[in-house]
Formats: sequence, structure tokens, C-alpha cells
Amino acid sequence: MSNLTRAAVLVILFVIVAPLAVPVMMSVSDTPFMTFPPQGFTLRWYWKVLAEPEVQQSLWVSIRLAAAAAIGSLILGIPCAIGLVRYRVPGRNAILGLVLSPLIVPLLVTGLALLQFFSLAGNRWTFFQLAMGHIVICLPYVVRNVSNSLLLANPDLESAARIMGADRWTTFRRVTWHQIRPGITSGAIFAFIVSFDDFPISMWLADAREFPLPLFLEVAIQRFFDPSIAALSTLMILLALVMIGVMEALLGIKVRRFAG
Amino acid sequence: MTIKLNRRTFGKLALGAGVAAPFAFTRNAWAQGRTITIGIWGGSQGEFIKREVIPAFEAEFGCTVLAEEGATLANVAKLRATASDPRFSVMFVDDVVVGLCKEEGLTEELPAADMPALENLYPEFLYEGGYGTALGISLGGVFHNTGITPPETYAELWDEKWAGKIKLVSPNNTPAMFFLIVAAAVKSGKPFAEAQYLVDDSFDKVAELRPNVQNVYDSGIQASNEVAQGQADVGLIEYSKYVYPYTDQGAPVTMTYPAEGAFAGTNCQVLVKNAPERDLAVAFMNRMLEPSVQKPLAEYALIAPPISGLDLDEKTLGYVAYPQSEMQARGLFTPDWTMINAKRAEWTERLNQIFAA
Amino acid sequence: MMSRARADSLSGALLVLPAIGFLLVFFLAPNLLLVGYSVIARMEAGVMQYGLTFDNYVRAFSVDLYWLVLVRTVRMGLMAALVSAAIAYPLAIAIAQGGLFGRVVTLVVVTPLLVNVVIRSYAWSQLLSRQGALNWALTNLGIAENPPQLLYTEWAVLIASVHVFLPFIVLPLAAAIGAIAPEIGQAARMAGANRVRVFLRVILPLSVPGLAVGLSLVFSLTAAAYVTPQILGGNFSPLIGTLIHQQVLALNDWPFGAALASLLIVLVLSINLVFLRGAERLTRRWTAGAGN
Amino acid sequence: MKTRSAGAHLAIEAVTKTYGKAKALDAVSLVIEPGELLALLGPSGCGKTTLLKIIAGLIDPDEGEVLVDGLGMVRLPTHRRDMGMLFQNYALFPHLDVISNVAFGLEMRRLPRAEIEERARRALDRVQLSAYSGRMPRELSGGQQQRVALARAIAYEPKILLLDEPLAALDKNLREGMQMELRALCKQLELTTVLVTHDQEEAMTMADRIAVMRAGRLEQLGSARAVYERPENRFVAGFIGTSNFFPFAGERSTGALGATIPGRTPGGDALLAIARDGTLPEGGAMVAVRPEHVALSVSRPAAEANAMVGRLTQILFRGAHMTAVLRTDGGQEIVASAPADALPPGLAEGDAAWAHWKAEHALIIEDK
Repeated sequence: MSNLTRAAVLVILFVIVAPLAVPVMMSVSDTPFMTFPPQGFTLRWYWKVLAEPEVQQSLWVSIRLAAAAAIGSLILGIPCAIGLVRYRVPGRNAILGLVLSPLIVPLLVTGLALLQFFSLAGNRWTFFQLAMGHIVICLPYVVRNVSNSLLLANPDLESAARIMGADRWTTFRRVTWHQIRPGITSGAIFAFIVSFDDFPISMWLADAREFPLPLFLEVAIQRFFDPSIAALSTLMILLALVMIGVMEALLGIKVRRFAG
Repeated sequence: MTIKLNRRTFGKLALGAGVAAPFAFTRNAWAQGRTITIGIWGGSQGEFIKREVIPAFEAEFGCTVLAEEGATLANVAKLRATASDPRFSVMFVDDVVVGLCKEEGLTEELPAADMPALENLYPEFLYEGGYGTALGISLGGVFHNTGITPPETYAELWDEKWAGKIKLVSPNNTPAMFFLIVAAAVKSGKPFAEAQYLVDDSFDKVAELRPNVQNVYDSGIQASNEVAQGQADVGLIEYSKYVYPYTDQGAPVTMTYPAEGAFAGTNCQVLVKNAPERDLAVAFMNRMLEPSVQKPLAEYALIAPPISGLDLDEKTLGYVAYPQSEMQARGLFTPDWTMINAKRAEWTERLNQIFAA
Repeated sequence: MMSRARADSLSGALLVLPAIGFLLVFFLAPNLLLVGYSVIARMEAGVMQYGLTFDNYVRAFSVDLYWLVLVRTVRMGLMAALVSAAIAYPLAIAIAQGGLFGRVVTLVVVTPLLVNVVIRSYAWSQLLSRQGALNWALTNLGIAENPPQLLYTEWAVLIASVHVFLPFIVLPLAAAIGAIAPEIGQAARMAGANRVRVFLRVILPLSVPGLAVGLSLVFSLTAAAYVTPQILGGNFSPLIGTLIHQQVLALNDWPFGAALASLLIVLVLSINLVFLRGAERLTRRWTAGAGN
Repeated sequence: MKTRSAGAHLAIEAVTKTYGKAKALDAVSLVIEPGELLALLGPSGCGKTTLLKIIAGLIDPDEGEVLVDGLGMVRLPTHRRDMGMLFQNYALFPHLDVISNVAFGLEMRRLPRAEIEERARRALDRVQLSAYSGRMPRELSGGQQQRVALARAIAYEPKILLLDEPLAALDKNLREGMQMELRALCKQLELTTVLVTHDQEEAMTMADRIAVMRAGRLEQLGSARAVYERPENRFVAGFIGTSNFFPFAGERSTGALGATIPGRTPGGDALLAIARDGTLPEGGAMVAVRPEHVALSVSRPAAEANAMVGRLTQILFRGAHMTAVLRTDGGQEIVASAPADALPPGLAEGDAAWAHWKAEHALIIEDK
């Protein structure tokens, strides 16, 4: 890589990070409204935000929802990936297309479609609706991650286990499972993050009782007059950095699968 | 646990609850464990209801009140979507749609007998023959950064010295209708009452304002925050309830009411037709009108109460038009909502064509 | 007795069935229903009328507003895709070269993706506003006096879209570039190509599959965005998503909202098809059957 | 139009390259004459590929200079060095067809369109692939791909051709054919050629001279024959061909060049060997004997100076010749190889036998 390329890369990296630093700076401003550059220094906005019951409630909703979406998409996604990679399934390409299409169809539209669908079906259980919507958008990530690790795993190991007398289930439990565990871990992490950050699906399906954090944030930036929204943003950015650290530690460079 | 009561007994109990001491816990055991969902607004008003009114009501009745925040039109949309199987019991909406909701059969008449607090309500704030009551009246006008000289007339705002310095309310919000009336009034030179029927022919005037508009905002609070920061000089048109609480906290933003006149922004409550837990819903609506709620609500959110006989503190009186005589003295204008509701979708599209195309 | 192959495809089918069933019910059916709704109902003076109709589409194309917003949506998506591609190449090359630097680049590029979209848009709004950090810096560094405001313009939406969707093009590109054997570039240099020509003649054409995936992802995500245009566009330059939201939640015109949503689906799918098929045609001769 | 006459003179002067603490190249110097084909031979990690890439400009040396016809190369970027190169994995441009691959270097030189076409066709002719000009690389076999790569490398008539294990990916039969073809072409074009290989047979088949490398240093430089017959140390003797090694203790100085030196093995056997320069090396000394110089007999041979008795542990049939392993009582293993009919008839595994060889075939070398 030439020095010119390297310099260009460094500039771009700075531009990527810089905007995220702005709310961090504004969050400590000791003024009752937001201003740049910040004036004075205080941490009180952090305490104010953390004590906010609505923040706590929304965070709890989002955590429950992300856990449900991750578990649900694993339950559906792992067998699906195994079936697609290790078995001769009729219409394999069509199935793969269906599984990946929630990534292509605009989420906004899928959310609206689900809202209409559930109201026609007379379903009123909001958490269920949100969870189903989130599983739809998390499933492609799980299937793709698990498929990738299945493709990388050596199928001869499974044959060896079968020859030595293991039945299909035992083979899965003792051999396949260990080989695809990295794929399952990364799939679960991505599913959790995708659900935790989702706005366009939740926007249509949420209600007062189940009001996920991203929606609350959107209301909050329109409602909070003081730097407490900047404090909340800073906390969210820190959370993202922690997640990146965890992902890097667990998965290394496989982070690229997220978008690849 | 749910204790079933028949209608007649519950009415008396609810009435009892209204006049009894606020913490008559056992008296309201009939509501124990029940849940109602209400639609409310954002802002200080919503904040106060969420923080103060609902917890006290829940404690007293042993029930749960879920408050879902949303703008008037979104709240009406939710009512329509759930009309066959209502989810909401009480909905807070602007006066603009009370008649609409009645016509569409989304709401039902308030049971006056079960709502003793109606007694103190100024009669003009009981709508559509009992299909809704006001909860608070704020003033519709222009908000501006305290560092600038505010416009004396609306007409001034078309001057090019305001280029890029105005924030305009989104057609998703009711005050956008006030703005259309202002534009018609500025074009025709007629008072609001006549100008409102000339809006159809005034969109050229609306379009002329475009160079002066910095953006079209959805949230009055965010817009006044940005005006306080100096991002823009003025915002039009917004309810004072979204601005004054921050003026009061020392933010450099306040309201002004140009010479053409001020608008009445009336927030109302309606009872949803076939509401779940109707008895509890009525009790809640009654509670909203009680002086014990109205006085602190007015003083917190800086809106005028729709009921008589309150002694508001000095500071609040500086921000609101109260009592009724003061409202009349200020000549607050309330548009012909029936006409506007019929036109609203069309006007929204035309506003979008000017500002969003 | 069942043949081994049939037993195999049966077990396979049983394994994929739950996921397929789930998606048919909770994804395909609702979307088809929505598209169908746009041609069986219309709003007339606030009252829903049922019956086969194309009025919603006639309205979408005859009122200049919707047409203009559709065009803007396409334009914004294409611009975001192209700008991202230009920025993505140096990053992808750095990542493909690996090492500590490549790892750091990957992490930094992915960071915005993990910061919630609302927070990100909010951060940009604080950076780009008239009294924001960018103008403050420009003024105080003496670069510009009274710089113009970027917030509430299409530029703000474009900048923020590129910022967040960048990883969706950088990572496929890095994968494509990383798959090019280093000897290919060395061979080009030995044959007399300087860095620029190595890039233009070798790296660029060989990265086309990754580029196509990246372009279509960035386009689709930008065109379907709601939050970023809403917060940063100031309603001056709404994309189609904003109008869908307004039709459904503010104006209660479900059939028309469904029609706009259907148009968005068609738009995104057809652009995806153009990008991916185009790349496939370009590369068919040298990728078809590769790996045999 | 005549092809370029002679290749360039290539000199490598004290080239050093370190990676962290490891010295990949330690002050290596070499001169390659115009038109000469030199093989860099050594085990993996010996620095031969690093040296080739430094010549190519793909790696910058820490110190030292590369001179082409007396002109310093180190500061010149790769694309201006005017060299050709073949890679182990062919490195054809997968998105270009055969003729465009071959034309690439000509296009980079901004030649007129007609000349590019003309010269690309001629280069393709040279490797006998004219019929394939419209094919894509993936449609060709490995051997064909490498010939396209060769055409690509010679089409713009470079002064120097660099070959980085070019035949390692081909199977044995094809490889042997290509070795001869490649050598013939280099000679015909009078190209100065540097071949990197870890395959001693390939080096011996193709190269005029072989540079044996170990751990970043040049161990020995000479013709294939010289390196094979007169290895300077145990490493070279062992890496090129196989050898029997005997520890050796003998008189430290015994006169004339090439004289035989009497000595003994630690086991006590008497041993006569020759020293290149008449003296024993400074460090430890070994005696190396090629297996093809060891003969077997049932009884003690009269004429031979060096003879050891033992039992045959293995007899292997290898087609053209047989290999036998003999183990002495002292535990020394001696490998002998000979045409099948040269073995004494009736010898079987487990039999006692004598191994013997002439003194002039026992070479005293440095033990390192």
C-alpha cells in the first residue's frame, strides 16, 4: 500500500469516528440546553438519564426482544442452514433466495406489511408481533453465518463419525456442533445487534408497553431539551464499542461477515 | 384479580372516588388489577401526566395505566386501526379532531353523571354536545430566540431578511393549519375568521415563504431547542405549551403573538367507543378535570386550565390566558375545524408539493 | 425401501421446513397482502372503497410530488452507492492487505453500524447544524466565515447515509480484493504497470463481483431509509419512506401508502437485479464454473 | 524484425534483508553473465525467493544494490525495471483472455495497436498456443497456463527473466518436458535468467550455474557438475543428490592439491579420502561418498582401499537401478546404488556383504 493510500485511509477513518465524538463532548456541557463548544463540565446529565424510568423500561424491552429474536432465529436458522448445506434439498436456490430476501425488501415495508397482517389477523400481542418481525430480519444473518461455517467445516469428519457408529443426532452433537459453533456464535451476536438496533420494523409494531430503545431515542431527541440526550448517546456509543470489543475478541476478523 | 361490578354500582363508586380523599385506597378496590391504555402527547404536559397524574391514580385505584405517546393525527390513526377491537380507552387529541372522531363513530358521549368534575368546566370547552372536554389551552404563535427582535406582524416574515432563518411546522401537526390561515390572511389582508376560507387560493403566498424556511419540523420541542441554540431565529407556528416550559428554565427562547392575532390551541380528551374498562377510563377522565390535577398541570406545563375557580401562581399567569375573561380579551381564534378536516389531506399534499418536492 | 438420495432430500426438507414455513407466514404473505391491498382499495374523501383499482398508482405517477420523491429516492440511493464505492476502495485495499492496520480499519469501518441509527443521525445533526461543531471549527480555523448550513439539506442525508452504509460496500470489496492472488498484481507490475494502472486494469475489474454486491446493498439501504432523512433532511427532501409513513400514520390512507410501499419494493428489487445481473454478465467468462 | 540479441549483465552486491530479528539475506553477492541461466537452489526459507523479489523490485533490500548492465535498480520501481517473471501459480489475469494477457506488457509500454497485436501473436507462437488466443485462462490446463504466462513475460522482450518455482505446480512428466522447453527458449532468446527452485534435479537440468543457499547465505556457486561432484560442505552434499557421510579424523596437512589423506572413522575403520586443497578443513571434517560410487561384494575386495563389512538391511528395486542399505557392526549405515545387473547375484536382505569405494570418490568436506 502506498503512503498516499495510507494517508487517505487515515483521513477517512477520522471522518468516520469524528461525528461520534460530538455528542460525547456535548454531554458534559453545564448548560440547560445544548451548545457547541460545550461550556463547563458536569456529569449530571448521565445520572439524569440513567434514573429515567422510561430509559430503563425501553432498555429492558429491547434486551428481551433481542434475546427472543436471537433465540428464535437460531432455532429456525441452524436446521435450515444444515439442511441447505449438507442435504440435497429440492428447490435449494429458491429456498436460499427466500431466506435472504428480508435483507433486500425494505425493512420499512416489511414492518408496515406485518402491521397490516397482524391487524387483519386480529392479533393484539405486541411483544409477539415485534419478536416475529425481528426474527424475520435476523434469520438471514444466522443462516448465512452458520452456512459459512458449515462450508468451512470438513464433512469428512462427519463421515468418519458415522462410520465409527454414531447416529445422525450423535454426529451432530459430538462433531458438527463443535465445528459450526463459531458460526452460531457470530450469528447469534449479529441477530442480537440487528434486533437491538432495529428501528424500521419496531416503528410500526410497537406500543406503549413494548417501546424498544431505538424508538425511545427518536422520541427523546425531539423531547429532551438539555444535554441528557447527548449523555444517552454517549452511553449508546460506549455500548457499541464494548460490543465491537467482544466481537473482535470472540470472532476476530470475521466481523466482515456482518455485511459480506 | 378482577372484581366484577355492574354498571350502576360502579358509577356511584367512581363518583365517590372523585369527592373522597385522594388516598381512599380501599374505596376503589373495584379497579384493582385492571389495565387501561390511553394515548397522550409528548412535551411537559405528557411528562407531568406520566410522572404525577398516572402514578397517583394507579396507586389509588390499584390499576395500571399505560400511556402511549403520539401526535393527534397518529393517535386518531391508531383509533381507526383498532376500531373493531379497541385497545385504547381514553385518547388525548387536539380540538381539531373531536368532531371527526364523533362522526366516524370512534368515540362515545361522556357519561356526565359519572363525571362530577364536569361541573367546573367552562361550557365552551365541552365539545360536540359532550363528546370531549378540553384539558388545557395554550396559545398558538411564533417562537423565537430571545436574542433577536421578534416580528411585529406575520406579514413581516415574508421579508427576505428572514431568509433561511424560519422553522416551519410540519403538516403532520395541527399548527400547520394555523400557518395556512396566516398565509391566507397575509395575502388577503382579511382577519383569520374570513381568511380561513381563502386558503385554497393562497398557496402561492405559502410558496413565497419557501426561501425563508430553513426546515419543516415535526417536533415543536426539538424546533424550540434549535431556536434556543441559535440554529434559526424564529419558528412558526407552535403551541406555547411546547415552548414556555423551557423559557421558564432559562433557555433563550420565548413566544410572540404578531398583530394579526393568536390562535387557541386546545388539548382535549375523548372516550373511545366500546372502550376496554370503560368505568376506569371515565374515572381517569374525571380525574384529569379535577382541580387537584388541573392546577399543578397548568403550573408545570404552562397551559390554561379549562375549568373555573383556580388560583394559579403569578409566574404561570404570565404565560397563560386565564381565566376565561382573559382568553376572551386576547381574542384567541379557533378555526372552523369541520371545514379544515375535510380539506386536510388535500392541503397536506399541497404543502408537501411546496416544501418536499 | 426408500433410496438413499430420497431419504436424504426428505431429511433436508424437514430441516428447512420450519424456517420456510415461518417466512411464508410472517414475511412473504404480509408483503404480498400489502402489495395486493394497493390494487383492491382506495381512499375517497376519507372513506375506504373496495374493488379492483389502479387509482393509487395513477395518483402516484400523476401528482408531481410522488414522482419527484421517487426520483429523489433513486438519485439519493445511487449517489450514496457511488460515493461509498469511491471511499471504499482505499479502505478495502487496506483491509485486504491484513495485518494490524487492516484489522483496525475493519473495526473502525464497522463502528457506525453498531451505533444506533437515531444516535448516529443525531450526532451528524449536531455536527452539521449552523452552530454545530463543523461550522465552529471552520470559523475558528479561519477557513470560512459564516459557512452555510448543511443540516436539513440533501447533502446531510447523503453524508450520513454514506457514513453508516459504508461497511456494506467495504467488506464485500475487501473480500473480493483479498481473493485476488498477490502474484496477479505483482505480475502486472513486472509487466510494466504502475500503481494506478495496476488498480485500473487488474484490481478494479477483478473486484467487480464485490463492487456489485456493495453497490446494490448501499443503494437498497439508502433508498429505504426513514430515520436519517427524517432527522437530517428537515422534511425538505423526504425519501419515499417518509411519505409512506405519513400516508399510513398521519393521513390514514392505507391503500395509497401500500402503493408507495409497493413502488419502493419494485424500485429496490429492480436496481438490485440491474447491478447483480450486470456484474454477472461482465464477469461470466472468467468466473463461471470457477473452482472446478 | 529481429529478436533482442543478448540478455543483460546482472550483479547483486552485498544484499541484506532482515525481517524483525531474522536475517532473510545476509550480504549476498552474485554476478550473472548475459544470457546465463542461474538457479537459486535451497530449502524453503533459505532466502532464495526474497532475493528474486529484490531483483524484481517487489521487495526493497535493507542494504546492497542490484545492478543491471551496471545500472542501479534499487531505487527504480518494479514497473520500470523491464524484467519478465513467471510465478508458481501462473498469475494470469483471470478477467483477460489469452491474447490480452500476452499483450498486457506491450500495452503498458504504449506501443501502437498493430505492433502490440503483432508481437503478442509472435510470443504466443513461440509457446505454440496460437490456437488458444481467445480462451480464458481458466479454460486451459496448468501447463498451457504457464506457457501463456511465459509468452506474457517474453512478449515485451525483457532483459532479464525471473522464474519463481514456475513448474512446481505441474505433475512430474509435464514438468520434465517443460524444463527442457523453458531452457531451450531462454537460450534461444539469450535471456539472462534467474530460476528459484527447491528441486535439485530441476536446477541441474536447467541451470548453467547453481547457487546453493542456506539461511540467507550463499553456500556454493558453480556449474551443476562442479556442485554435484565437488560439494564444499555437508549441507551442499546432502541437498544436491544423496551422500553417505563418515566422520573423519586424519592428518591435518599432507601436501599436494587433490592428494589422498589417510584417516580413520571413529569406529576404527581405515579410510582414504581426498581433500580439495590438500588440507583438512578448520572445523570438523566429514567424508562424503555418493551411493552410485559404492559397490557391493560378497567377499572382501582386494583392490579397493576403502571397504567395510556389514549386513544388508534393505534391498529396494527402483526401476533403472537398485538401492541397497548395509549396516556395519559399528552401526554405520551405507547406501549403495547400482544398475540391477551390477549387483552380485544371490544377495538377499540379511546377508553379510562388503561395501567398497575408491579413494578418489571419498571427498573430505566441511562438517557444516
